[in-house]
Amino acid sequence: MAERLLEVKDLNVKFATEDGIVQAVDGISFDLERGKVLGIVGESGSGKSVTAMTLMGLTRGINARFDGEVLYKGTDLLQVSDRDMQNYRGNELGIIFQDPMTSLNPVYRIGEQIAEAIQAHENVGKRAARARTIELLRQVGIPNPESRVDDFPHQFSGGMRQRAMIAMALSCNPSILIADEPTTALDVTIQAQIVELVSRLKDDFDSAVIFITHDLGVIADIADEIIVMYAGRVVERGSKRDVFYDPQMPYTWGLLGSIPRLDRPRPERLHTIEGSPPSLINPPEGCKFRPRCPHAFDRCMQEPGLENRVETPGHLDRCWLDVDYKREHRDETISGGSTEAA
Amino acid sequence: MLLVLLAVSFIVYFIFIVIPGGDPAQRIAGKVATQANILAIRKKLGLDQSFIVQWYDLVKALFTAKLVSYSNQTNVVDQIKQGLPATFSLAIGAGIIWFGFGVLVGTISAVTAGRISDRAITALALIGISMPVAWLGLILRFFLAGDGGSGVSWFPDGGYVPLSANPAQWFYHLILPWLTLAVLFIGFYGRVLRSNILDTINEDFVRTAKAKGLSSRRILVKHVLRASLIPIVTLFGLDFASVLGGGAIITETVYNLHGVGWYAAQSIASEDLPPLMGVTLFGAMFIVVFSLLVDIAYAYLDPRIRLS
Amino acid sequence: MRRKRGISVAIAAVVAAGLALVASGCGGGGSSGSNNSTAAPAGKTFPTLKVAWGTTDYFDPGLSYRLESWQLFQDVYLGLVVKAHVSCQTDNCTKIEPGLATTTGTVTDGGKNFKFTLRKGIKYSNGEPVKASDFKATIIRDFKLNSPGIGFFSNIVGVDACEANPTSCSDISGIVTDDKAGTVEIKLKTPESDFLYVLSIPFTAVVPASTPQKDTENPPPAAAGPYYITNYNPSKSFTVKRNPYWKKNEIPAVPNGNPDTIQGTMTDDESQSAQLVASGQAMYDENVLPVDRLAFYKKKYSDQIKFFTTPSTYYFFMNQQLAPFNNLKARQAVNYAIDRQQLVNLRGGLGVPTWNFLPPSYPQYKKITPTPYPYDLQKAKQLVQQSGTAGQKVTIYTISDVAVDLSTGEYLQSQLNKIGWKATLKPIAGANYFTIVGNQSTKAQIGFTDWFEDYPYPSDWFNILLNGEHIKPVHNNNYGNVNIKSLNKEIDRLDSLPPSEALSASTNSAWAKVDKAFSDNAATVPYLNGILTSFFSSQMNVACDIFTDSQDDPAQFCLK
Amino acid sequence: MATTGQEEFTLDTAAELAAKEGGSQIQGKSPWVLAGRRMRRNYVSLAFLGIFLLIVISCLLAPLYVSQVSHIPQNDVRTGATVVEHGKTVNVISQGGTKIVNGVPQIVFGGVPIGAQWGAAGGKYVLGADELGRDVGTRLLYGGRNSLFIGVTSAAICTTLSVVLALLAGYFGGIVDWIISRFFDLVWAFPVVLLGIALGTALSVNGFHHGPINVSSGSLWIPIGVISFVFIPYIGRPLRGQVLALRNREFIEAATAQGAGPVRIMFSELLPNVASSVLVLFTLIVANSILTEVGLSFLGAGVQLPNPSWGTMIQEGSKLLSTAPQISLFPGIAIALTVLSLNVFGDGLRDALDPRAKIRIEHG
Repeated sequence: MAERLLEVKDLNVKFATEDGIVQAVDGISFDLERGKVLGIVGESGSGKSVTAMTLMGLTRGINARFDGEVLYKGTDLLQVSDRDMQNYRGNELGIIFQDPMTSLNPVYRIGEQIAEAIQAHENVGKRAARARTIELLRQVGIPNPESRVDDFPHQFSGGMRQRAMIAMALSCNPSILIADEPTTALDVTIQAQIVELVSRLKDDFDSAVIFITHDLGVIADIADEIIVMYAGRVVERGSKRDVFYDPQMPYTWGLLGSIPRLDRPRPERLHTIEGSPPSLINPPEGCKFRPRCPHAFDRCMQEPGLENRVETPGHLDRCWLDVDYKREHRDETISGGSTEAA
Repeated sequence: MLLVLLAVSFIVYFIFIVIPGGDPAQRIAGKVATQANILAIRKKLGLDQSFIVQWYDLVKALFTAKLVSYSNQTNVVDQIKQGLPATFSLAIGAGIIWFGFGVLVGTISAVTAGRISDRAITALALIGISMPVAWLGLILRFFLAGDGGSGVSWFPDGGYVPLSANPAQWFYHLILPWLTLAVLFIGFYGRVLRSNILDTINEDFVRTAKAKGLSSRRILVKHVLRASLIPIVTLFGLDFASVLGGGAIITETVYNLHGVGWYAAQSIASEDLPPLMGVTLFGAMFIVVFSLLVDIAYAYLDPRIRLS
Repeated sequence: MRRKRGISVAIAAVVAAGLALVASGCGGGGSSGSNNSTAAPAGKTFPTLKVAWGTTDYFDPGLSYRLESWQLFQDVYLGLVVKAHVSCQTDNCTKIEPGLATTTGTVTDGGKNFKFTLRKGIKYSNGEPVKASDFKATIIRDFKLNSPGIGFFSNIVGVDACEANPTSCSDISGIVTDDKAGTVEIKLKTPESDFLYVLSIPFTAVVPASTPQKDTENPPPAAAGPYYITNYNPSKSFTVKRNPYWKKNEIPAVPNGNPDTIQGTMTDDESQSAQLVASGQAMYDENVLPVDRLAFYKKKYSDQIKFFTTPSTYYFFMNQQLAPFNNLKARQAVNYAIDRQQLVNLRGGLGVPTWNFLPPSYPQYKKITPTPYPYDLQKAKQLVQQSGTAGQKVTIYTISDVAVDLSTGEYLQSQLNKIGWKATLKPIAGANYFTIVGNQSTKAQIGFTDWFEDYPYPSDWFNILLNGEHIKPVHNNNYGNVNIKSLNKEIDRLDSLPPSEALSASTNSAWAKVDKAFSDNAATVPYLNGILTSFFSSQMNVACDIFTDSQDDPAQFCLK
Repeated sequence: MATTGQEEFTLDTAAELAAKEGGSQIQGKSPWVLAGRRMRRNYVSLAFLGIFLLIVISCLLAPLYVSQVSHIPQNDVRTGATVVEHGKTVNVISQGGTKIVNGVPQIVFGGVPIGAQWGAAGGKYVLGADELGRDVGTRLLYGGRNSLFIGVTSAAICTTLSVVLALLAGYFGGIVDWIISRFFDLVWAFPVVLLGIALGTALSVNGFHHGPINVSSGSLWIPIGVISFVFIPYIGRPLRGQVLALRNREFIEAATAQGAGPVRIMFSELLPNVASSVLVLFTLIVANSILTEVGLSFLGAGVQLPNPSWGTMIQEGSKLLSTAPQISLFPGIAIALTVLSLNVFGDGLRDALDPRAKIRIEHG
């Protein structure tokens, strides 16, 4: 059995803001093993980025409060001091951010920025760091890395910048790579390359990946397990197969429906989920998705637990609807108005 | 750039030509002059020429260092040159103080944002930028210098001692003027830097730096400060240029430092056009030159501009 | 001469250069503050005298018309005759004594011809000998420079062409010189009682004929006196050194001087100037002490400060050609409305209230009794009512950049408003003030002015300031356009007496009557005679301080 | 519950993240409503607004102060007056002078005004007298009226002119923009104090009389005109940038497509979008203008006597700092307090409305 790298238990993240307490993450739990890819999916505002940042210790601050445990190789990262946390960042956990344009410091050369990460954790000289940087750039597929290493970020294209970001994240061989919507700002063709790159490097570097996205399609190929988040909560969780082929949560259906797919007849229009995500300060009572759910009924006024409701073990969801009812109706959402053509 | 200077000179000329009762010929002619004297002088100085010709003559005289004042016939360029040591001493010293302390104060304030030190600094900075310089200068001079007033005479009561004559006295005489001039700028720069830093901290690249596992100090110095200082450098260029060019009129007047600003105040009081023309152009020249330097520094600090 | 107007905008308060004329001993005034019965100790020479000095206009004797310069010039530039110097210690200070000439001249032709013979062997600081023709060249140079002093020469025969076109002046027929004999002869159009005094002012001090005919300042023209100015940095500093060609005791009236070098730091900032002396960085403060620190300094440095009254009068002019001041009652009302004591207070107490136009130091002075216009606001109000000018608008002119003058203007404004006019204040920068109010087109109604003597004779007052015949369209000194025919005539008569009768008892009392007549006419509002200060550092022997006609004499300062 | 320690500068990161994550409902409200809500919670800012209003109201009530408390009008010279202080009669101005005794002047120093009486003299000279026996308290209030009037009016004129120029430059672009930008550069290239004082002195000699405009030399409109002129680029430049950026946004294109004219687009479409910045900049310029007035008056180029303003009072009092510090001290404190309250309030307003608005200040 593969090594269990990360164990998140009932993680809660709250922020005190001028408008009130924001419950950004509410009781999320998952495990991650070496060599696996965990996909976290949800709209913006669903708490997935906060989860990722919390793992990295980037949400620490005087107005943030955390509950639960984040056990990395048995150590609770929430209890680690700020100073010690520096050693985990970059070294044990690497992260790639959404927008490669702004995530790189515009005034330093690409090479400097990567070498800086290496030197922060390893006692190597400048020359060695630079050599390593060039090697990393080559590994992430930057052509001509010897000369491009001295370029500034604005001289790189978007895709290349993201590759540089990946190189930076992997520079110290982290066990876990967190990719926080790494492809959102990129062209579709580049997206695929980046996803493929992450998947390949995961094997090369023998690490685990948490891949965060709002687009289920992106991780369709690489994810081993998928968590669907809504309003700070996990609303469905299961293997890729479970989520794609037997989605239990109407919200998941919505997400699936918004993927343009070539393997199905083209719907008249892609599905959109009506309304907008709820306030995290005063969330609606009961099921958080209830106000936007076309299938909501009385019972939804009570919040359902995250339970295993189908025959597949490990496939959990938060929906009161009858399993058969769901299987009957979900295609209306997933495939739009053209179900009958299937 | 030359165009700006010419335009500036034209405006100064225009301002002073609209003064009625300030006929320079009459002033030169002195107490017992006759109407004929005045006409003769007017002709000699070319004051009977058309507006544009007079202006041209004035500018030409200035650039060939031949311009003399109306009131006492001293060479304007010489007088400005004589004011340089005092003005430069004031500007450079004060500049170092205000930039250094401004950065220090702004950084401390931003790093401890929300805590007592930040609040104290913010309050002090606000008070600093709320005090009129003339008043602050007078009060400091009164309370800390000159034994006729408060009884405390820690500092000399105004005046300037050349650096070459006595470095210790030079420094001693300049402490109060430096502080007076620097207080407002420290407050202002501190506040601007604080808000820049707080803006920069939210930049994605700072999050990246943090995610790399860099230490807080390194992130602050290498990533946050550098980006935050760029607008400060622009400001500093302009302010410093303005003070170098004689813009610290009030400070120089309050402390009786015979610099370029003091010379300007004197000339303004006697409505003496040529020196004022000279000083204003001199000041404008510094601002124009420093704007250029700022652009260059900007390009150095921000490669996006350098390469585009 | 007017006291200098400081243009230092913020700090300079009373930027008076302290015309330190001693209260004259001649006839009336008694002795001066320093004029003790015992002679001042003869000082010993010492290397350097460091002084804090007020700024001035020029350091060229042909151009400067300010006390700061004249005080130094008394030991630098000498005329054919000089004002009393050394003799001030024991004798009277209004006396004219031989300078470069051997005597005070021979006057013939009923006072129209003055003849002088130069002393032999006198040399300028540049080594050139002093020649008789230099005198004429000096006067011509004054015209070429458009000197403010050329007005004093209008009575000389043959100056008309030069007066008409000063800058192309080439010859004055009324001045005849003979270099061989060393004689200078000056012919006047009419007798002039004060002409010897005119020959003692710096405009007539002889400079080499080779001096450039333009403002010469760094260094200033060569000097015939015991000292010469080696360096002048306008508004900043000057250096004065002994004239290497000066022969000791050559001219009895002019002292050889104690300091070898005088180094001056120039500033208009009174408190800075005073602190330089208090801290020992300078040995003498030429500026007046700052008003609000007077008491403090007086207490702390009581032995080092001297106060002296100056031959000066501060007064308000009233334009007699404009309403409401063309009305006698209106002018009298202003005189009653001014509490002179309060104007003295504004100067920190440095002044003596006066109702006479002529200062008390003059032998011709006679205090007008009973006090003609005691402070009486009710009476002033009544007079305004009676004059029928109540409610009229009055614009007051004053100097904007000297705090005391500005306050004085504000005081006048408030008083005029109280007695029934609508007064507004018009402050003007000191540098231009007298040009502007002296221009008839300005139509200045009423305003501040003051006068310090050029030389100690009443014609310097009444003839220049109040004689209606000298009213001019521009550069007018008679700001009030006072023009009383009978008094004009009397001034002219007294002014053209031969010098021998100038100081007779009858002449003196005639001048006093003129003074009284102007008071009766309420021609002006004289309100105080100025008092100035001399502040010495602790290393100086204050007893050496001699007040000459115009000021302390730095050449006679000595160490303890 | 695990509460981690604080790391140095994550406060705002967290707050922003939180606002982003939870902010979808808030975003639905108008920015003005939002700002109002933020303002209401900023007690410090509101307190200082209160101080500012208190100062303004006090100054407006100056006539009441004269009629009810001091009984000494603002320009009333009372050099020879006396007041009864704790039952003792005291000269308002100490009486000095000189007597010539045996030819030697004996000096009694005088001319020192009484200091602050607080309540002792029954409402008279509460803050002491100046060198002419005028009531410093009364003049402080009347001076405040002038200083505040100059500050607010010149800021208003300056802001209006700058907004119009910025809108013209930003909307028309091209040659119009070039000319206006060069104009900004030109005014910017002058040292402000120098330009202001040069203008002020030139104008205060004989006023300004050209064409229909007739301003007398003592008029408040001279400092107002000068100050509003020199600060034009300080507002104009940043606004022009904003307008330029807005110019290319869809809603302007939409308005143009609907046939809206330039004036309409500038004032109905563009202006509301920069209004929040304008408001913030305005507050800060008022503070700056009040300070500039002090500089001008201090050098004799501002408010003309005997009209008081805080600047002229400081200047007048500077000669008597050692004997009567009250003359300069109180107006200085009044200015500092006024400017401080405006700055704090302006800061709060900026935080609420437009966190990016910044202004360059200059002094000397």
